Amino acid sequence: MKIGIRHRQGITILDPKGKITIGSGDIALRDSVIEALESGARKILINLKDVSTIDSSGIGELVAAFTTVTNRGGKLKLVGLPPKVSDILQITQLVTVFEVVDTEDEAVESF
Amino acid sequence: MKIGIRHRQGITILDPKGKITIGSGDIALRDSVIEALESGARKILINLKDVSTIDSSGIGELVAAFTTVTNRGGKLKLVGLPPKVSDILQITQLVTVFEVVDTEDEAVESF
Amino acid sequence: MSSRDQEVHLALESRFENVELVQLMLEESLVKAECDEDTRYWVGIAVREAVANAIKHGNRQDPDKRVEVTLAIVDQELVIGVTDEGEGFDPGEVPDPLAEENLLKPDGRGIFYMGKFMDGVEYDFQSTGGTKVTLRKRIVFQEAGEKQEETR
Amino acid sequence: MSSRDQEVHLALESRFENVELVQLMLEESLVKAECDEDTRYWVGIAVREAVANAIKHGNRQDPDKRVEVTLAIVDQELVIGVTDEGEGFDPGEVPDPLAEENLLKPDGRGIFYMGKFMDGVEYDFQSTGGTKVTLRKRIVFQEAGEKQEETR
Ligand SMILES: Nc1ncnc2c1ncn2[C@@H]1O[C@H](COP(=O)(O)OP(=O)(O)O)[C@@H](O)[C@H]1O
Ligand SMILES: Nc1ncnc2c1ncn2[C@@H]1O[C@H](COP(=O)(O)OP(=O)(O)O)[C@@H](O)[C@H]1O
Repeated sequence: MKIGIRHRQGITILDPKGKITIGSGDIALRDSVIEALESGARKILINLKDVSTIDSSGIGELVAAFTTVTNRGGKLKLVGLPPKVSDILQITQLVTVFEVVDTEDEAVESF
Repeated sequence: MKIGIRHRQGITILDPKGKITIGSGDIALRDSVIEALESGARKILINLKDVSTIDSSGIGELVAAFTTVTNRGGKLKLVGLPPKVSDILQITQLVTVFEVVDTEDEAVESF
Repeated sequence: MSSRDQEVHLALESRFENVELVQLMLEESLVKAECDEDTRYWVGIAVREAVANAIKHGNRQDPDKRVEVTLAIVDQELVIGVTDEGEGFDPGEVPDPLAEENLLKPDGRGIFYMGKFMDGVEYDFQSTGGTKVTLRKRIVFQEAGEKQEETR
Repeated sequence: MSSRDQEVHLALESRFENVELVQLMLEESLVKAECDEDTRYWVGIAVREAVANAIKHGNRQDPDKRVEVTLAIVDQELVIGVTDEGEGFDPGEVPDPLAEENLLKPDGRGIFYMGKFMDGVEYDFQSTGGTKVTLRKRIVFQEAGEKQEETR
């Protein structure tokens, strides 16, 4: 798994690609969220559009990222959910926890 | 495995695609050679350019095709050998048996 | 026995990369069985969870312990068995991941996903130690007509 | 034990489609071991021949008989074992496919290919019947530099 990092109007955007699954991708996601926080980012947007598969470990990392960012006074939002990733968040009732936005533009305005 | 059939200046050209391997492709190749012979073809060219893998069963089918076509007074030639298919014919010293030509044009002229 | 029936056994080392191997075999078997894409996807997630649990909680990533996977398609039912050499656990004690107080926990969703995506999830504990989980799913075969539907 | 070491066991029904499964696992394992593409290709052919022989000559496609495949990478050597439940044969009696009189025979090239593409091919016959063939190949790992070379 590769995670790209972009910056846009004060927002740090993470672009994970491929699988966020146990042993590959889950740790990478955690690391890049921590890195972003340490370099001072407080508005973090994860764009999931290129994520093909996410398992419970990957979901767990999203939840952990949410908690960490919130605890540090930041905000974490999700955008670009592929239908199956959206389904899997829905099933575990995490759509209520995460702030999920429809487009990057919307995210940029809403932070 | 799929085998296309074309006709060009009195020559029947077979275009197998994919794997000619045991249980898939080997029988298909045999069938299309027999079919070509039965519909009167005597100049048969097999273009192997889209064949990714050939195993000993596939090689066996090529040899059987060669024998059958020759026995019925026809000619069988091969063209478009990918490097690895060429290697595998070479290793079993079958390049001496088959007439292998470099291009379809050359084949058309040489029949 | 229908021509779609299949059975495959796998014995794997306790490493997370091997989740990919199982997924690969499963995908190949389900494609061969003409199972539709959505089912393949969700069953794939459930099987990932089962194998990941066997490696992580069962064998605790001990390279000397094996995970055994049996993959069978019999009479249109997919049956997957995943066995580890761990110490077992009490499935009745596993907390509900949908409970308010668990919603923000980073783990505890694997078995829940298995239950959601499969028709049946059954735990057996061997007398010699070790956990076996059996996942079941009726397979919807794609008919020629349905396939066309999809590509429309 | 290097991090490239791996071991996988497979038990398969005697159907030719399962040659593809073995090939798939092999490819996955060799890619993970960073084996170069040419080696992967030729080892793939050799393993196909071994599994095909086990299904065809060993188990005679009897669906109740299994083919067992062990795939291990240890100290940069790939070792593949293919075991069937057949009656065995005498490898010394297998005719040379390069002999003039055999050149136009449609079969008899499988074991020859195995020998060409692998470093070692060894037959063992179990006392209970059944043939085990062990294929060995030293693996050339691709280094980062070589990979760049390839994409140039
Ligand atoms: N194969 C297993 N062996 C031992 N314990 C297991 C096994 N599978 C699951 N468990 C136990 O059940 C709990 C819940 O598993 P699961 O729902 O998959 O969530 P998670 O793996 O994220 O903890 C695990 O934390 C573990 O204690
Ligand atoms: N696993 C096996 N069990 C029994 N006989 C075998 C086995 N493998 C090979 N043989 C015998 O060795 C012969 C040569 O095998 P091979 O070189 O692979 O060519 P082919 O399979 O085309 O005949 C076979 O025809 C068969 O008689």
